[in-house]
Amino acid sequence: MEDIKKLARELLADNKVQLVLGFENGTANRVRPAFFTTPEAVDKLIYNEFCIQNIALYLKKDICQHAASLAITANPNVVRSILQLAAENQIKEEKIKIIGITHEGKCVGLLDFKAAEEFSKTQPKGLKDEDKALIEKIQAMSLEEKFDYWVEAFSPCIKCYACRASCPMCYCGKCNVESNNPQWIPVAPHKYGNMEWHMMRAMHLAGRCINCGECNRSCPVDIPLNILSYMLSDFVLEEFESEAGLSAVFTPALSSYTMVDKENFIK
Amino acid sequence: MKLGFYPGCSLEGASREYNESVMAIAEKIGIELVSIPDWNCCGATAAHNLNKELSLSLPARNLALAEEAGLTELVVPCAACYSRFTMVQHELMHDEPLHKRVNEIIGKEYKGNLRILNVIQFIDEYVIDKLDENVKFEFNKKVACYYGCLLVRPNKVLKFDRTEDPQTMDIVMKKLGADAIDWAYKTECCGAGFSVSFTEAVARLSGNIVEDAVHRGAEAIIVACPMCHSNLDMRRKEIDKFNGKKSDIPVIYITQAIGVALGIDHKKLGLQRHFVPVNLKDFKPFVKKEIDVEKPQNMEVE
Amino acid sequence: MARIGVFICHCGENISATVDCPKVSEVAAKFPGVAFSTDYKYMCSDPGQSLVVNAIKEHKLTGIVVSACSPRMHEPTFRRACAEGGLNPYQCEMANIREHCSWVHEKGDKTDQKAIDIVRMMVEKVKRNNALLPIKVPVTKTALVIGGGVAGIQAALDIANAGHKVIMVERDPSIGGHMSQLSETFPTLDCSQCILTPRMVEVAQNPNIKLYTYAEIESVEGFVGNFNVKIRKKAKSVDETLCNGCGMCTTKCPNKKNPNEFELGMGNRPAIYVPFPQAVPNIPVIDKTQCTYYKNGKCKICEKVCQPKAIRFDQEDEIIEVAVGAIALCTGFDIKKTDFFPEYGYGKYKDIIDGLQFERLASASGPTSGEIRRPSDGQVPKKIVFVACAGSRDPAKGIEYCSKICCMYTAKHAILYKHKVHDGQAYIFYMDIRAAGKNYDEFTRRAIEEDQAQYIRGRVSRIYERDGKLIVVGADTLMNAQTVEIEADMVVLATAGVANKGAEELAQKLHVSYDQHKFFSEAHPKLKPVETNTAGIYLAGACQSPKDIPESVAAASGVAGKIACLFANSELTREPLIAMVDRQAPPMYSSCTGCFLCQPVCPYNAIEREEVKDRNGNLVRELAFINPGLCQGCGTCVAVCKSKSIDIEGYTNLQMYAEVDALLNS
Amino acid sequence: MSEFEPKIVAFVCNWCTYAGADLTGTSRIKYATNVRIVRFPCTGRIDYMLLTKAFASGADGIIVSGCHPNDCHYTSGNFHARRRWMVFKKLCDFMGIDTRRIVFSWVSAAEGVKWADIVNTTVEEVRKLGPYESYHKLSTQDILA
Repeated sequence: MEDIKKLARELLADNKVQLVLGFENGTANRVRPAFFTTPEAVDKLIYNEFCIQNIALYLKKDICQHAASLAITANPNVVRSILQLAAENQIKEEKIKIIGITHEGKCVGLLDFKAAEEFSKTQPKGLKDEDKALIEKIQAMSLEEKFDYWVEAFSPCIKCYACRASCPMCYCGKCNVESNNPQWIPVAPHKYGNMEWHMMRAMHLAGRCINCGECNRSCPVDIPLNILSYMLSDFVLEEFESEAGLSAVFTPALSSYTMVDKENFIK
Repeated sequence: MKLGFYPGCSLEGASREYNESVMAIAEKIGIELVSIPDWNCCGATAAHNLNKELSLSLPARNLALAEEAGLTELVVPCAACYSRFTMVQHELMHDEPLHKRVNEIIGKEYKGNLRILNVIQFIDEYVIDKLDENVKFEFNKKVACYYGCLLVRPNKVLKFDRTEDPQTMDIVMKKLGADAIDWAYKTECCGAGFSVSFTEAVARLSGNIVEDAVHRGAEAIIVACPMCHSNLDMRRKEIDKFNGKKSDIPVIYITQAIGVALGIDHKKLGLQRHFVPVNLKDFKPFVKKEIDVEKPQNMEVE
Repeated sequence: MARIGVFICHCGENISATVDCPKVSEVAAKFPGVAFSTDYKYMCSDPGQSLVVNAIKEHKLTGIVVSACSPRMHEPTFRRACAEGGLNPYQCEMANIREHCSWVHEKGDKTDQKAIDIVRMMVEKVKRNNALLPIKVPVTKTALVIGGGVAGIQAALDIANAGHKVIMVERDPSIGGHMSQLSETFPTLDCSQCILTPRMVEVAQNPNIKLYTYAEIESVEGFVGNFNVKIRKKAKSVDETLCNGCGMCTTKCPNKKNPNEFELGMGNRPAIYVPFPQAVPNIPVIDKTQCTYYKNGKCKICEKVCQPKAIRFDQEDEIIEVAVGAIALCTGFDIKKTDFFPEYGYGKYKDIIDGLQFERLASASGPTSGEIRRPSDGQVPKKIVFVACAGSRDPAKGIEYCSKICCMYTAKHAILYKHKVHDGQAYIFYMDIRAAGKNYDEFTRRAIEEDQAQYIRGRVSRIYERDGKLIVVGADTLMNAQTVEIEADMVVLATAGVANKGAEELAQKLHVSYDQHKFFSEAHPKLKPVETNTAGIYLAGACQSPKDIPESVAAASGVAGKIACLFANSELTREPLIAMVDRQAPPMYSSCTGCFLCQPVCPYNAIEREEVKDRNGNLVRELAFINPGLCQGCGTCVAVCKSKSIDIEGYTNLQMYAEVDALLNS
Repeated sequence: MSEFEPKIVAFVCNWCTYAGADLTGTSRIKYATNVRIVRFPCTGRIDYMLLTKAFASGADGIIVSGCHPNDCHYTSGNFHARRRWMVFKKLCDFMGIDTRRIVFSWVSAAEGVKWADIVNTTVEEVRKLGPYESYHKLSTQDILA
C-alpha cells in the first residue's frame, strides 16, 4: 500500500496529474472511492482487500472528465475497463496514469497502455465457480423452465438501475431505457419491463463486458444478472475469438464480422 | 465384419453362380454376409406396374426386417432388387404420410437407417482395398464392363458413380490386371424383363452390346446384374441369329472375375453353369501394379 | 394532428379480384388520423393520380398511403403526385397489397384482413414521416466501360462521341471479345473481323478513350456520379510506351508450344504473344506461367531481339485509381465446353468440338486457314453433325434458358461448311428453329434449301466413337420418334452460352445483382433493360443473357444514351433516405457517446468524427457524423448504436416501431 | 373452435427478400396469409428489440430475412446482421425465449419460390407449436404482479 501512496503523492507533487482516483476509509469500517487532489490528501488513500469496486466507472464522471490528467489505482478489473473504454474512444492514453495493482494487492507501478495490455493478459480472470455452475444449471433447463427462471429472477427488480450506474461500460449519456419516443423499454418494474431491460443490457454488453461482476454486487435484490453478460462473453470468445478488455485498440465483436461466421441456423 | 444380405429370387434360382461367387469372395476377404430372416420378394418389375402400395410395401418389409435384425448395411447383388430397395427408401424418406401408410401395411416400422449397397458399391467399399494382398492371378484379359441400367441410375437417388460413363467396375478390373476397354454400350439397355416375353427385342438390344464388345476385341463381358447376365448369356442363340454371326464371348459376373483372381476354384464360383462356356485360361501370377485411374467424381447435375 | 389520405387501387382486377377494395377503404377510413379514404380502378393512371392530387388539396391531407403495387414499382409515381398536391413528396407511403397480398392469396376474409393490416401499418408509418429535401451531389463526367467486346466498343465510342471521357478496361491483352473470333456473321455472312477491326482501331485512336488492356477491376467504391475505381493493370512484361509492335519477340520466342486461347486450344502460340494479328493494342504480353525465363531463370531471347528495348521482366502489376461517374458493364459471356456432356463423351473425343471452335476452323485467320479440317487427324470431314441446344433448355443440366444465338450460328455453320466442302453433308439435330429477327428465318431456310442441311427434329442421346467414326444416336421426333444413327466425321455441339468467368465476383465488387445463372440482372425486364439495380451502373451485351451482335450493339448504344443523359447535368439529385446522428443544443450537443462502434460497420466509410469545441477552441466532445454524400442508407449503424443516437430517414425508429405496433396491437 | 392461425411478422430487407416476395407475387405463387411483411433497407438495420417487441405484441412467429452472403446491396449489412442474430439467438436460448419461432433466412430477389416456401413452412411449424403465450403474457397480464 505504501508504494501506491508514494506513487500517487509523487504524481500530484510533480504536477503530473491533477487528480488521483482511489479509495479511502469510509464510515462503519467500509471503504469508499475518493478523489485526491493534493499530495497531503494522499495520506488518506488506502488499498486493501475490500477495495474491489470497479472505480473505472468514475472516469466518465464530470470530475474526471474535467481534470486535465489523472491517475487511478487500478486492479485488473479496472485495467481491463480502462482498456475497453479507450477502445471505445472514451478515454485517452495521454490523460491517464494507471497505478497497476494485482489481484493480490501488489503494486506493479505505473502502466502505459501497452504495459496495461500485457498486465491484463497475464492477470487471471474468468468466472467464479458458482457463476459457472449457475450458467450450467440454467443451460440444462427446458425452454419453459429457463423462461420461468428468469421471470422469477427478475421479479424482485425495482428498476433502481444500480446495475447500470455501477457498470463502467454503461456510459451512455442518455440510456435507451430513458427513450420514450418510441418507448423501447417499459419503465415500470413489472415482468415485461424487467425482462426487456435486462435483455437489452445483456445485448449492449455482448462482446464489451469485461466481466468485473459489479452489476451483480451492486444489485440490492441479488439478481444474478452478471451471468447474462458472462455467458455472452464466453459465446463471443468461442465463436468470434474476440475478448473485451485486452487491448486499447479493439473492435468489439458486434461491430465486426468475418465471412465465415456460422450460419447453420439460417435457412 | 458382418453385413446384411438380400439374395432375392434370382440368386436362388437362375443366377445361383452369382450367389456362389459373392459368397466365395466374401468368405475369402473375411466378411460375413447375413441374410435377412424371413425375406420376401422385392416386387421386381411386376409390382410397380400394378399396385403402388404393394410395390413399396414388399421392399419396405424386407428393409424393416433387416433393421429389426440389427443390420446397418445391406448388400443387394441383384440390380433390380437393389433399384427397388433404394427407390423405396428414397420415396419413403421424402414422403411422411406415405411412409406412415407403408408402415401400417407392413405392420412394422421402417426407420430408414439402412445403407443399401449393390455389388459394385460393396466391392468398392469393402473388397477393393484387400485385393492387393489376396489376389493370386492376374486377370490378363481384355474385358468390357457392362453396367446396364439400374446399378448407377438414377443418380439423384444413388449419388454413386457417373450415370453416363460409370467407372467403378473398370477400376476394379484394371486393378486385377485386366484391360478394361472403352466402349459404347456400357449403360445401354439389355432388354431386361423382355427376356421371356419379347425375345426379339432382347436379341436386338443385347445383340448390339455383344457385337460392340466383340468388335472392340473384348474377351469377356463383365456384369453385375442377373438380368443382364441372363440376357447376354442365355439368349446368346437369339443374339447370334440377330447379329448374323456366332460369338463365343463369355459373360461373367464381376464377383466371378474377382474370385478367379483370388484363386478360388472355378466350380465354387459357378463358372461351369453358364450357357456360353467360360474358357478363360493362362492367368499369370499377380504382380501388384500402380494403375493410373482416378476415381470418377459424381459429375451429375443435381 | 395528422390527416392521412388512403387510396386503394384495384389495379384493374389484379387486386380487386381477390381483395375487397371498397371494404378495405371503408375500414381504413376509420383508422385514427385517416381523414379521407377511397378506392379506384387504376390509381397510377392520370385520373387516378389527379384523384390523389385533388384529395390532398381538398381534404388538407398531411400524408398519403397509396395501397397498390410494390413500392419498388410505383413509389416514384406517387411521390410525384404527392408533391403535385402540395405535400412534401416523402409524405407518401405505399401499402403493397398486390405482390404481397392479392397475387399470392385466394379471395377471402383472411386476404381482406391482411390487406387491411398492411394499410394500417403504412398509415401508422406515414404519420411519422418527415418532410425531406433531396440531396444534390456532383457528377464526374467520365465513364468506365468494363469489357472490350463489341458491346463495350460500341458503348465507349458512343459515349466518347458525345464528348465525354471514357476509360475502357479489358481483361485480355486485346479488345475485340468473342466477335473477333467469329468467321462470318449471320444473316449476311459478312466477315466478322472486317466489320469489327475498324471499330477496334477507332477505340484506340479516339482521344476521349483511355484504354487499359490486360487489366481487371480491383475494387469499386462510391456511388452514382462519384465512383472510385481501382484497376489492376497486370504486368505485360513489356513497356507499352516503347514497343512498336514489330513482332520480333513473338517470332523468336523458342517456347512456342503453348495452347492458343484465341484458337480455343486448336493451335499453339509462343510464351510472348499477341492474341491475334489484328489485336488492339498491337503489343505483346509474356505469359508468366509459360515463359522459360520466368520458369527457369534462363532465356531472355525476346529481350535480346527487341530493338526498342521494351521487354521488362521485372514489371509488376500496377494499381490505377480513377474517378468515374458511371459504369457500363459489358463483360460478355462464355460457352460450355464439350466436357460438360457425359453422354457425348466428357470431352474425350477430339472431333467433337463446340461452336466457337468451328468458327475458328472456318475463319480464314484460324488454325486451318479457313479449311474445314477435323482436329484429330486434319482430314476434311464429309459428314458433320451439328447438335443444337447442347445444354440449353435442359433443366436436367441446370440450364433452363434458351441460349438464343445457337439456332442462327448453327445454320450459318452448315452454310459455311457446304460452301467450303461441296460434297459434305451437314445434319442438324434441333428442338425448335428459333429464327426470329430481321432476315433470320430466310437465313435458316437458305441453309436447308440451298445448302442442303438436313434438319432432324430430335435430341441426341449419345455419341460414341467406333472405327474412327463418331456414331451419333438420336431420335427423329417427326418420324415417329425413330432412332437415328449417323456415322459422322465430326460433331459440333452448339453448347449453351453461360455467364463469363468471374461474373459473380465482379457483380459482388460492384454490388449489382445477378440471377441464378450468374448473368447480371437488369433493373426491370421491360422498362429498364440496360440499368442495374445500382444507380449509375449499366449493362449491355451478353453479360445480361445470351445475345447476338445486333442486340448487344443496340443495348450498348442504349447504355451510352443513358450515360450521356446522366452526364448532361453537373449535379444529380439523390434520395434523402440516409442515416443521421442526433444533434441537440449545448450542453448535451448529442446523445451520441462518441464510442464510434458504428464506424467499422459502415460499408461506405461515411461515418466521420466531428469535434465539438467551445468558444476558446477547446475540445468538448467527439461525435459521430454521417457524411450525407457518402451514406447510402443501409441503416446498419442505426441498429448498432446502443444509445439510439442514429436514425435513418424513411425507416426511423419511430416508424418501424409504429409499424410493428400497428400490425399486432389493433 | 377454428384452427389456430399463427400471426407471423416478417422483417425483410428491401433489396433481396422484399424483392423476392414481390417476385412470388409476380409469379402468382400462393402462400399462407398469416405473414405481414415489414420492409427495412437492409438486414443490418433490423433491431433485435423489434423482435421482442413483436413477440410482446402477440406475434407467434417471426421471419428475419435478407440477401445471401456476398449479395448484400450494401456489401456487408447482412454479415453484421448474421453476427447479431447469432448473439441474440444465444441470449434468447439462454433466457428461455422460444427461438424455434424465429426463422432466419436468406431469400434473394430471384427466389420467389423460396419465399413462399419459407412462409408456408414457418406458418406450419408455428401452428404446431401453438400460440406464443409466455412472452406475450408478460406484456399483457401480471403487469403489477
